[in-house]
Amino acid sequence: MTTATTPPAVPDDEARRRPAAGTALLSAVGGQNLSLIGALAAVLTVFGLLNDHYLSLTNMQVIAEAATITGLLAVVQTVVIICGGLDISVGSQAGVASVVSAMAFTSTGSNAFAGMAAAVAVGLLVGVLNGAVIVYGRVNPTIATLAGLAAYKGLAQLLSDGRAQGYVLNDAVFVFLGRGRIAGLPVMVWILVAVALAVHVLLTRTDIGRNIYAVGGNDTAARLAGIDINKYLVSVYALIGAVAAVAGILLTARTGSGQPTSGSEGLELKAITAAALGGCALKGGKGTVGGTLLAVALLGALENGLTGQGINSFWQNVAQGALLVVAVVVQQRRTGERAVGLPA
Amino acid sequence: MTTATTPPAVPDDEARRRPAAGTALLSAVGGQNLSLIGALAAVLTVFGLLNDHYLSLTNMQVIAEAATITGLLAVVQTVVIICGGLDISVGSQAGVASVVSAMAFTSTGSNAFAGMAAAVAVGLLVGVLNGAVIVYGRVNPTIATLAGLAAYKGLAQLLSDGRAQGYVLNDAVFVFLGRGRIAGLPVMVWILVAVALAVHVLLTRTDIGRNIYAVGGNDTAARLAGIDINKYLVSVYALIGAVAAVAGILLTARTGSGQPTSGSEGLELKAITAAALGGCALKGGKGTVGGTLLAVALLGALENGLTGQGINSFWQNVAQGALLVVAVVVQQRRTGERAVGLPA
Amino acid sequence: MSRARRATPHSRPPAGRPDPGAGARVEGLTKRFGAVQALSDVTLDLPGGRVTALMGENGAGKSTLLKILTGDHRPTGGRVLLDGRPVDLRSPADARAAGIRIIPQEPEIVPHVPVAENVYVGSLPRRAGRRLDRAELRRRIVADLDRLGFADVLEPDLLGSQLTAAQRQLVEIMRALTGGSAARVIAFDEPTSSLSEHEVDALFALIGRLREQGVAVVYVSHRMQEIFRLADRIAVLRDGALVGVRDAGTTTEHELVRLMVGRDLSTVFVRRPVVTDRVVLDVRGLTTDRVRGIDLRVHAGEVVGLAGLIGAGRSELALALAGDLPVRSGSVTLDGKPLPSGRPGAVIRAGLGLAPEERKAQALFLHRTVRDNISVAVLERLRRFRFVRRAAERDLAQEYTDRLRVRTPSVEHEVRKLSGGNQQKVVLARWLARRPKVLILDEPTRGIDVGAKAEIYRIVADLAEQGVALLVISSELPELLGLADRIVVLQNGRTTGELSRAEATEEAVLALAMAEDISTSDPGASS
Amino acid sequence: STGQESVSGAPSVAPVDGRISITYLQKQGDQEYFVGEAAGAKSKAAELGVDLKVVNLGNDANKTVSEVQSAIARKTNGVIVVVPDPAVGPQVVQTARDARIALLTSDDQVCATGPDPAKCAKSDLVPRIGFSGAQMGGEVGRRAADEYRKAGWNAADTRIVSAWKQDVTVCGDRVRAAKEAFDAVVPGVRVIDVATDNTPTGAQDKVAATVTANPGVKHWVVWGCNDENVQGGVTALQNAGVGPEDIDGVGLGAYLACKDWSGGRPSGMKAALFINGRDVGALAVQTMYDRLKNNKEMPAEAFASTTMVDAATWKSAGVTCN
Ligand SMILES: Nc1ncnc2c1ncn2[C@@H]1O[C@H](COP(=O)(O)OP(=O)(O)OP(=O)(O)O)[C@@H](O)[C@H]1O
Ligand SMILES: Nc1ncnc2c1ncn2[C@@H]1O[C@H](COP(=O)(O)OP(=O)(O)OP(=O)(O)O)[C@@H](O)[C@H]1O
Ligand SMILES: [Mg+2]
Ligand SMILES: [Mg+2]
Repeated sequence: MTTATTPPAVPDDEARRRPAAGTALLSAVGGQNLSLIGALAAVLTVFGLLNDHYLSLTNMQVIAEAATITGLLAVVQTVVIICGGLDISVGSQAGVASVVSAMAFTSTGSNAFAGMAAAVAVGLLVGVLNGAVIVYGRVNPTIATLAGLAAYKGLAQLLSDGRAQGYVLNDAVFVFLGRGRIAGLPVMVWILVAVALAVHVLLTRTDIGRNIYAVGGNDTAARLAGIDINKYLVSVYALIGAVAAVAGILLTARTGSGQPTSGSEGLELKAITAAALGGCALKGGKGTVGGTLLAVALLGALENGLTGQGINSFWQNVAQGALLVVAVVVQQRRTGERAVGLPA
Repeated sequence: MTTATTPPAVPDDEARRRPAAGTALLSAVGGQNLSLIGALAAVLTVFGLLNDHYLSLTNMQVIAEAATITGLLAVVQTVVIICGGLDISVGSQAGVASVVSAMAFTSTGSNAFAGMAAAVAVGLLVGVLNGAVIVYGRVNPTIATLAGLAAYKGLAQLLSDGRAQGYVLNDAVFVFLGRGRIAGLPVMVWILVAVALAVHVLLTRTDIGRNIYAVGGNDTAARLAGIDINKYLVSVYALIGAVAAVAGILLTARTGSGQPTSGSEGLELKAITAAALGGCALKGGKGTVGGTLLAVALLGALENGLTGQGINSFWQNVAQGALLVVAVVVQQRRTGERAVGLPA
Repeated sequence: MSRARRATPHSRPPAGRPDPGAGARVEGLTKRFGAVQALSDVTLDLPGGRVTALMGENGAGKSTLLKILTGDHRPTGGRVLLDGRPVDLRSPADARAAGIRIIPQEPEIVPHVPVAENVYVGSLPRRAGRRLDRAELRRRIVADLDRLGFADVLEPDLLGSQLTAAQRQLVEIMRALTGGSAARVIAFDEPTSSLSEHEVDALFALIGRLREQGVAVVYVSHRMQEIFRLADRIAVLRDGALVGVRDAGTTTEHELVRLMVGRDLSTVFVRRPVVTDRVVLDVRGLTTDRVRGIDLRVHAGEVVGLAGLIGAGRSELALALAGDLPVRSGSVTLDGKPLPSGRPGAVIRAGLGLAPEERKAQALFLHRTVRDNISVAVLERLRRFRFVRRAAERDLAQEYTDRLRVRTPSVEHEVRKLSGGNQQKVVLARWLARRPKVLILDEPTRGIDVGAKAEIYRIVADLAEQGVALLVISSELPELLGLADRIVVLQNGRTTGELSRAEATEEAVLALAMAEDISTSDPGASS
Repeated sequence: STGQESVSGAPSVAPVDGRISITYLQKQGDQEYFVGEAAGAKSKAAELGVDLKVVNLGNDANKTVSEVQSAIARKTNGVIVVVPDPAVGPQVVQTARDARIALLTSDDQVCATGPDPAKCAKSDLVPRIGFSGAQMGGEVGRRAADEYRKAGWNAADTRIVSAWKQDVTVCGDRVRAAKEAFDAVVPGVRVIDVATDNTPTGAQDKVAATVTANPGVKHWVVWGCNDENVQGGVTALQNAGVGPEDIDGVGLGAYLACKDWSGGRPSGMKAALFINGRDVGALAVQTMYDRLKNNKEMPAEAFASTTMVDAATWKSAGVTCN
């Protein structure tokens, strides 16, 4: 999962011999990411020692699969955070999509593609609505999507009457999404890889991505440099809507039915946590898909390990909070930046 | 960001001629607050017409009492947001305090004051810890308190083994807190009034308060002016810890026992919503206690009214989300600021 | 320390000189930022009762020295002495307590509080119980505004976010000169870069008084005239090292430039007029919230200067042309085609570029690289199927950083790590690289060193020769006089006159800029 | 007021003439079971001509108190409550008594004098309609044991996954009862407690982690706090390559289990306890109505029926699967 976007670390002397390439590479991995890699290695080692099967291929797949839905949302959360916004409604959006996909599937006489198309269409619509409220209603992104968190949850519940909808595991397509494998890797994980790669390329290789960083870095400057901020913001929220819909479809495929809230509630915090831990500055203009994915992997590996050890959920909460702090403190110590004012 | 470079249009010569008096009055009520007052009036009128009992004194008291715990947390959230920070762990802190108050009460042989003192002490400790992690660990406030959200919840669960603790309704002091009245108003509401007033005076009438605005508005300026930012931040988080502890104690008094998560989970979002709706800029440096309290009242009145009409929770979610957006859009239309970049 | 006196426009009464050794001294000061050596082994006396000017190219280390002096940066090596005793400056609070103040290069303003609180931030007047003393605050700000001569340009109730660049600068100046314990050392880091003559005069009078009170004044500027008007001694930094201290009375501009740049450099600039009669930019009756009825034509190859005092509306006019401010009435055409309003992107694509005045707030992406900052407005030309051609991008950035001599380890360096002047060059590079038909430069040489200034003038001349229509806003009159074919003067949002190159003198421009009762004499003229 | 001077002893609620208004306060009102309960209550209320307001309390003990007060302020005649936590019970009882309104609980027990219904004197328990958590858990455990014996597994090769949200008190009661019932029939099978968030995906992820951490196990028994936990667990096992014949999942609720069975394929979900929320809601409203209209004493406890259903019987038992 992480290897797709993060080039492996290069041995020291190699890097030193080719300084230009070395620096570029280091900045590609990112000082930020190095400590995440360290933390991930530590987690893998500790649990690997505690349990023989932790490092097995199967368990790695389990971790990856469990992290997929959060991962998808974290990737798009990264984009919107870079852009200077935030989307607290991603979980609710996924819930809407899950319900819509199952209901459209059922009402079209078990047509999986109709179900998915309906979910993505609704996702895009919801995303554009979010963007429009922010851009044209001039509502701060945090508040707008806080409102969305409630409103879209309500929408999902109203559509479904609060019940799980339909049953999709008779359908080959949904079964393939939920349980299939390609080249030994779960289909879900492939989807995450594809989305992450696409977003990574978008952010780093295209002018669109550059402009997204610019908008988040200094919106006045971006506007004066000729970037149509409004267009960008609406598009980014539409992208979130679409990817959240994909997450919702996967939720349906995994659980077998459309779930209005179960399985999607709370995903916003997980996604934001991953993005922030992965190095996104919540003030905008900074962040990478690679860092976010590393953070997703770290949190996933930790949760899996703790569960495998039979640690109860109370200790898991404490451990997760503590790890989050430690990872960031280490990160900050490493970058050694001057401590002025509030840490970003 | 946009306001920093673009002065708002001065409407007419009138405003320019009497800048002091006019501006002062408007800024006392606050352009922000006017639309909240409007929204509140609208909500009260609509539900008052729909239901005879809605505007009764009893129901107003019910609304006030129901909003007290959120209100307390929203007031201190306002302070930390003005200061440029954020505290997502307030709910978990209240949970810890609730459990601690009940357990200390029980283990000291039903000494209510011991229970409360223990809770406040733990609250202060937790607050200082938050502040220290942010200031000395250089962890971004959002991440630090996200970590706290998990960790303190885990702590409350560990302390209580995940169950409600103790029983305090045999004790006169706790019963007084939970059910007593002074001059016809619930004691809880008096506590909120006292805390809000104290914080309001602190923010507007003391140099400490003004320095808090400076730290949040521009931390470099504050630092260069010799303000000890670190001291301020740690103190603000300690204040949050203490007030969250009071909220936790009230939670215990109201529910009759120490609740690790029930009643406190999710309060962080409510508190932040209220602060943001009340006019706090999440970038710091801006906000008032009055605005936040108005927002708390608005949200409380709305929730009570919707429930009274028998609107189910699904529709309530939609309605709350929609109202939040509408209130802010109206607010923004009113201030008529030039729409450049992201709305703050 | 030199005892030689020199003739100055300001006569100095022979005030009682403070003891020798009074003032500040830095010894062996060294500062590294990663691989960048910002200061190396600088030893310099900053005696009380003297103005020590600090000069050097952009990135020479001037701001860094001042930041160490005020506890903002900790030195990698060396120490600071005050009145002969070493002081440990761990934070700006320490430095303030020791009586060291700075007016930083980039004003730091608290946006949502009024001017009064902005000025006294950190030392607000208070009564018992830490209650804010509002009456005293009011009294103090009024008195200080009066005392410092800023009363007519700075309204105490304005919020920080409403201030113009110049007003922000004034707030910073007031911060350093008021409140707290008596100042022993005051450092000005390019305080006049966004001020006009009027405020500059007030400021210099102030500095004169500080000197008489025995304060050690450190003054950083790239403006030779100011240096000679103000300084007693001139210290020159090059590449982080002190290359010489000269007595202001005996040195020459020529010598200073050679010290700074390491070679001879002609700072005299003569431009060859290449004006055509093809109107490129045609503005008629343009009215916004603060400018009214502006008529303006700029021809291909013409450089039109915009002059005026603080708040005259020059920047507002520029932003309105760039599509960033709502236009109430009037029309603007570019090459005969109407210019869209309200959308800077469309305006840029139509061929008009604006390098805005406030680099930090309006132009720079501080956490992005030099390359990103330059290419942001040119990406449309640098992409193939929306993929950025990175080699072409790097070449472009390299070309312009070379031409403008941006002092940066590489184009991949983060812009926030550059010195102020170098950041300004990056902003200019962006718009030069864009090659628009009409280029508006708002205070283009703010904080730029002598050598680079000459280069910028040459580029402006080149652009004019290529037929670009240029509109230059500058508060530095000599610059405008040297550059512009024609000068349009604004006052209070209206044009008060136009001077051809031949007519334009400092006196003539100032007369139009300060012309009284223009607005009161015909009140009904505005829309 | 000190808050002390409340009426004690038995509440004196006068019968109501005129239109009756009842407020139904439910914990976790967005969960499928409680949605059904609300629907049952509403249709019964419509039938009886009663005003009914249903309020979702989430998991919020504090909101419970607020909503009781709020209902009183709206002059409701009776409150039916499913408390998020039994510890808030005494406060609810006290508030209702002060206002002299009738109080009935559904699903979870409430004690008038202390936080723990288990330690409560019989006379202090508030009348209740519902299911007994212990009884439900017991049925689940017994059915799981039956399946275990039928399959002929042995303790060494078998593990039990017990999945629930560990800070929900009633969940703990259910799984504990299931374990006791199971042990009573087949002792000695090891139980692995899995902490979940009571959602299918949460359970699936956690159980998947548990399975890989315990690779030698051949057969798995799965139970949990609700259908979500069991269905998620069974799915995780099947995804990990455990065949349906090696899984003994017994659900609680049957609303997700039925979806597995509707596919017609063999499933690790062997059975599920069908608890019909609609019946509970309707019965609760009826009981309250009788009390308010006819002054009929409320029974101390009334249980709606539960049925153990499986792939063969669920349709005939009346489980509706949407
Ligand atoms: N925070 C920083 N991180 C890295 N490098 C820095 C930092 N601040 C300054 N530098 C580097 O230190 C050198 C000296 O910068 P300084 O700001 O002192 O220059 P200056 O003489 O004030 O220039 P200017 O006239 O442009 O203001 C420059 O090369 C600059 O890039
Ligand atoms: N009453 C006022 N309130 C706020 N701003 C004012 C007021 N009066 C004047 N101004 C400022 O004057 C500005 C118009 O001057 P502008 O900045 O365009 O002038 P300028 O000639 O470029 O001067 P400067 O040297 O200050 O940049 C407005 O943008 C505004 O910020
Ligand atoms: Mg400098
Ligand atoms: Mg200007």
